[in-house]
Amino acid sequence: MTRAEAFSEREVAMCTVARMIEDGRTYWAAGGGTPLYSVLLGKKLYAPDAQYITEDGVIAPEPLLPFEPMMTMVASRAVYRALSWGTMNSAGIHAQLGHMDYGVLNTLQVDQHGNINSTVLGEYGAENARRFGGPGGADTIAACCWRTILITDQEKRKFVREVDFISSPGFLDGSPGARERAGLPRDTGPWRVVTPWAVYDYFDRRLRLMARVPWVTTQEILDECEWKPLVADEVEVLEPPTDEEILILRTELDVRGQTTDAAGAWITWDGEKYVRAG
Amino acid sequence: MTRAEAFSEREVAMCTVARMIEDGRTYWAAGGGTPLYSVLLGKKLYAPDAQYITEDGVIAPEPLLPFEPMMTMVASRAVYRALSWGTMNSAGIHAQLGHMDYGVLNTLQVDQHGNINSTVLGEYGAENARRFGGPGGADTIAACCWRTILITDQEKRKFVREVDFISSPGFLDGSPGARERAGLPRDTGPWRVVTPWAVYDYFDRRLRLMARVPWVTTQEILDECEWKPLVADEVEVLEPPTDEEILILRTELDVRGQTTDAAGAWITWDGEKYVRAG
Amino acid sequence: MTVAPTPERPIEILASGTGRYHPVDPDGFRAHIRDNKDRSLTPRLMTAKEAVSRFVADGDYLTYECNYLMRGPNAVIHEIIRQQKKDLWLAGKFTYVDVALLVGAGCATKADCGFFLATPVIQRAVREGRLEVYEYSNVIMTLRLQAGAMGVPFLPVRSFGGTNGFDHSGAKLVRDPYTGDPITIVPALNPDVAVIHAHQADVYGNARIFGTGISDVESALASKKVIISAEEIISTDEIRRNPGATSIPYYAVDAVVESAFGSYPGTCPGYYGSDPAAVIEIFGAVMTDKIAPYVEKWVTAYDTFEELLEKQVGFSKLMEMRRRETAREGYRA
Amino acid sequence: MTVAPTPERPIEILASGTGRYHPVDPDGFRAHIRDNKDRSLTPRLMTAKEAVSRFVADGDYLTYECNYLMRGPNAVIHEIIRQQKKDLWLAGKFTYVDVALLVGAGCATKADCGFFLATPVIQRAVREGRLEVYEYSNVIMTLRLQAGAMGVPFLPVRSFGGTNGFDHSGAKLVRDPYTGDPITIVPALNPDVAVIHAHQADVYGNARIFGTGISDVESALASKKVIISAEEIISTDEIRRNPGATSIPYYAVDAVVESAFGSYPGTCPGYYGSDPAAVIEIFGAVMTDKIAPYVEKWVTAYDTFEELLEKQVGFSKLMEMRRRETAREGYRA
Repeated sequence: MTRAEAFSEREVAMCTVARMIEDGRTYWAAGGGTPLYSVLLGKKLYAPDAQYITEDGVIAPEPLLPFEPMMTMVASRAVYRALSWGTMNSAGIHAQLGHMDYGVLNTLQVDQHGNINSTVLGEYGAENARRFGGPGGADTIAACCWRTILITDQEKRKFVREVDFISSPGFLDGSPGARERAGLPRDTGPWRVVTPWAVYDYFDRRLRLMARVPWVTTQEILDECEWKPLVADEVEVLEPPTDEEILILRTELDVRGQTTDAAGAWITWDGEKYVRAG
Repeated sequence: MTRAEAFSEREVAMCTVARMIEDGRTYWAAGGGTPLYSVLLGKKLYAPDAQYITEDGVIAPEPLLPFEPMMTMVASRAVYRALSWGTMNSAGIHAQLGHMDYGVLNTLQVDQHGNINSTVLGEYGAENARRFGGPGGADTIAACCWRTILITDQEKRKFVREVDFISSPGFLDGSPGARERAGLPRDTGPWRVVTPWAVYDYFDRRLRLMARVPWVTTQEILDECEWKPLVADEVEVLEPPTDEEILILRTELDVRGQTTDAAGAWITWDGEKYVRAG
Repeated sequence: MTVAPTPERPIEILASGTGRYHPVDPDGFRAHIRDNKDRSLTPRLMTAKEAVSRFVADGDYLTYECNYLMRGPNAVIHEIIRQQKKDLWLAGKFTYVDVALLVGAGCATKADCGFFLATPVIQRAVREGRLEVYEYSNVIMTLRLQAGAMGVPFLPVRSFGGTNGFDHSGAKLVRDPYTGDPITIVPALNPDVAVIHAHQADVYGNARIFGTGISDVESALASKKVIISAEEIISTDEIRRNPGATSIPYYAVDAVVESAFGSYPGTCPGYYGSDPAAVIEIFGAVMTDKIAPYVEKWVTAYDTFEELLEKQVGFSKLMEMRRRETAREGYRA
Repeated sequence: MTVAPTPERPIEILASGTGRYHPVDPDGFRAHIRDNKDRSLTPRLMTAKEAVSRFVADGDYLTYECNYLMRGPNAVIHEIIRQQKKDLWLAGKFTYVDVALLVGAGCATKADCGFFLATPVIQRAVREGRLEVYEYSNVIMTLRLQAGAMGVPFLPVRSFGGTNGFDHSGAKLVRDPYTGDPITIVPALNPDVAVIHAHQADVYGNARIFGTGISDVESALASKKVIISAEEIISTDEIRRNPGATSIPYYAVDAVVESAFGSYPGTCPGYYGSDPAAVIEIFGAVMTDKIAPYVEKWVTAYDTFEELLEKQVGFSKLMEMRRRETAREGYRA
């Protein structure tokens, strides 16, 4: 597989997540954007026997792509040839039972313990607070899947010490057993955070930088974290996207570039190295 | 409608219940015996817009009669042309929500407060105790329907002061609010008890004889009650079964006489009066 | 009942949310069902105008399925706006533009939040205290409806604990008497009125919904008043032909509204696709704070939803939407 | 989480049943699912012999749907008797002869009672302490399964309170923190193994059940090990053709057993009627205490259920049962 020579930052993040997808695992994907496309890309290229469940409970569809604008759930193309249709409660209940290996979701803000904020920036209820859409399905995904993969952009304001509002649970205050004390299922929690620049895991329930793309340095990444995460002794360097990955993303999945062009810089190969044009 | 001149005691009880069936009400019938046939008879003759739900949640079927032996639920003839199929939980939940006007059931033993025993005769757990099948659906029918109609035989041992075991709730200890204190839905409870000889209602949550068939006296009825019920000032005299009722019972409903011949004496018209041959 | 032989420790309440929630009253709900639902097979077919004037009251708690873009009961939602219903409390789960639309149209002053677009009109209404928002999640909202649909006061759940949403909700963290572990319980939700768009219904309200959904059955069973709009009115004989296809039984339903293309501009899976241009128009309208002109152009300019379809959308556009929806398997009984 | 501002009164426990119940452990159940259920699309088609030897262990809590006479998983039940499984704990709900049969065959020593025929063998076993019975009702049993199928430790219910069954059960009467009224809660039931007969299934366990049922879906989701026997094995393409017809998803299923006429002598609605003579024979056998000869004649005399159908029932009787079942509408996808 040859390395791609021009791609967007969002495309990088989706390719990174796609490579984490494993055969024989279930993936509960929030909404219909980057989480869904990442899982589909991984399924097409690396893990044909990975199975995904839509936020609203559709089990293992073979969607008719592309979708009409916004029609990423409920619509017949999105639920096509599923093994079973469902409801919000069937999805939530199967997750409560432990059938969901991985949750894949994105967010506005994440903190050192993997707590997720999609409700408000600023102090809840304050004059100047800015309200957002709310957790949607993410709260149950983050609570009940065995492991969660969080996708976000690498921006200072997104990586904070403590989120302004815990919409969906990470390791809460980070103490051992905090999730269990809050009534959440045992042995669950955050697993990875993926940005266009980096991959994070958790050490002692605290966010840790574990890998970076070749075209940014560890320092550049840390500069884009308001609260500094732990840093692994060896920060692995990620392989750039391949032509094959990018081709599938653009021609089969996100053909309108709704998620890929939506934001972020462009990365190109100048003959010697990858260059990021912000 | 001409009075029938020969019929069994069980047939009398079913005709009596059939005449209580009202249009526009829902009837949750326990099992497939006398409760079901009584409701069907009432629907055919007196209340075409009465609707019934089978114990296992089938809504308003138009059953293909007669049934194969024992095949009174689940089987396709029993659930034929329903408005909706269901499950045990859908039935129980609709009842919890208050959609069931009347419950119709039969029992082994009933007490002065309408409590129902279908579990054990004798002291629970004792050497000489005799075990029976258990409440089945009757507990939820007696708990959650707005009113319950109980069908049983007129035998001393069936009418007791206190049942040996409360399998399904009546007015419990008979005190005001006893059902509510036990977590049961407000304003529900026993409404009628029907035997081949008599109809009982409740006064201050205590069983009261309100009507009798012409061929037995109030005293004979009381003689067949181990614990004496209250007696209404006016004990109404019931109309005997009609030819039409008996014909439908025998030719359309219980064609094998499974419920009608099962037990009880035979009543015949001797030209002047009805005579009971025990 | 025998009290437990060894006196038992009571169930500790470890934490409680302090958010306001729609009152929990299972017995009161039962009494409403007994006194107001029609268990007879009497036709309840009526216009959206009649259904909304009879069954949607100012101040009602309103839930709708699924949303404006996906099998939404849009004909009825338009009528609610047209009749200028006031002070509604919305179940804002799995929804995008609807909450902004109803707040912008002056119909809603409260919303439980699972997910809805926090558009400028929402931001402003919250800031100015014209909209109160209580915090849940999509699944917690549908589980609250499930509790309401079971006639019980609460349900235990495995998510929501530990969040700040919990703090601003009606949830409680208690010690489970069976395991001794902490478990979250959430209050049942019994909306005053549910509005649901089905593929088919008979005149009594026996309704068939094909494909996926969010909480159609839960909302229908949990709500005091239920309005079903349907693409097609079918015979009760057809309902009886396949009782397994009935999603909602007649006795839970108060009104049936015939509403072909009732989910326009959204899709009704198996029947028609969306109108992408009109979908983007409503999105743009709510995101750019142009709700008033949208309502004027699409809602109040017409007496009925059908008139909107007739005069503004037109037959060939509707047929094109139907043509674009080629999926049929699984969308019929 | 903020603790409630005004310190709250704990939830009073007003009464507790003292009956033994299958342990409640939602997190342990989740761990079992994670470690033992196969989320990959790997065929799990096997014989009843293999399914029972792999997935039914002595001492297991066993639930089956519906019962021996009505779409019962009789091929698997026969195999359980043939393999002389011991000390089973049965979910005795909505069932007639099955409990007596399994007790009489020496396989079961405990039963939760919703309803089952209390035959002479049951009377004797209870008297002699070889069978323990715990008291519930049909709906309370299926609601316990519903709790188990939701992954929660208990459910509130509106029946069962005030009965003596309550006293001999795992139920509790508590004060609802939302209404202040007493409410009964019942412990979740997560059986070790569920045995369910479906009309159709693919090799992965995606199963279709047509018509009515008791608690097929609840039992499948609530149980640690799930054996589906099916009248027909169909392709996964056929499953995908109509996803709305899938009753049970593959990832809940451990074994799929092809079993045409697997409910004999009972009916499989839409496929075949019952064998009235054989139905009356099993009834007679359990009521007149002739279980041993019945088991010998109908079960242990054969290596497989198919052999029983071949040698004792025969093709023309089976075809006659199929002919007698004329209902088809609603019994196909």
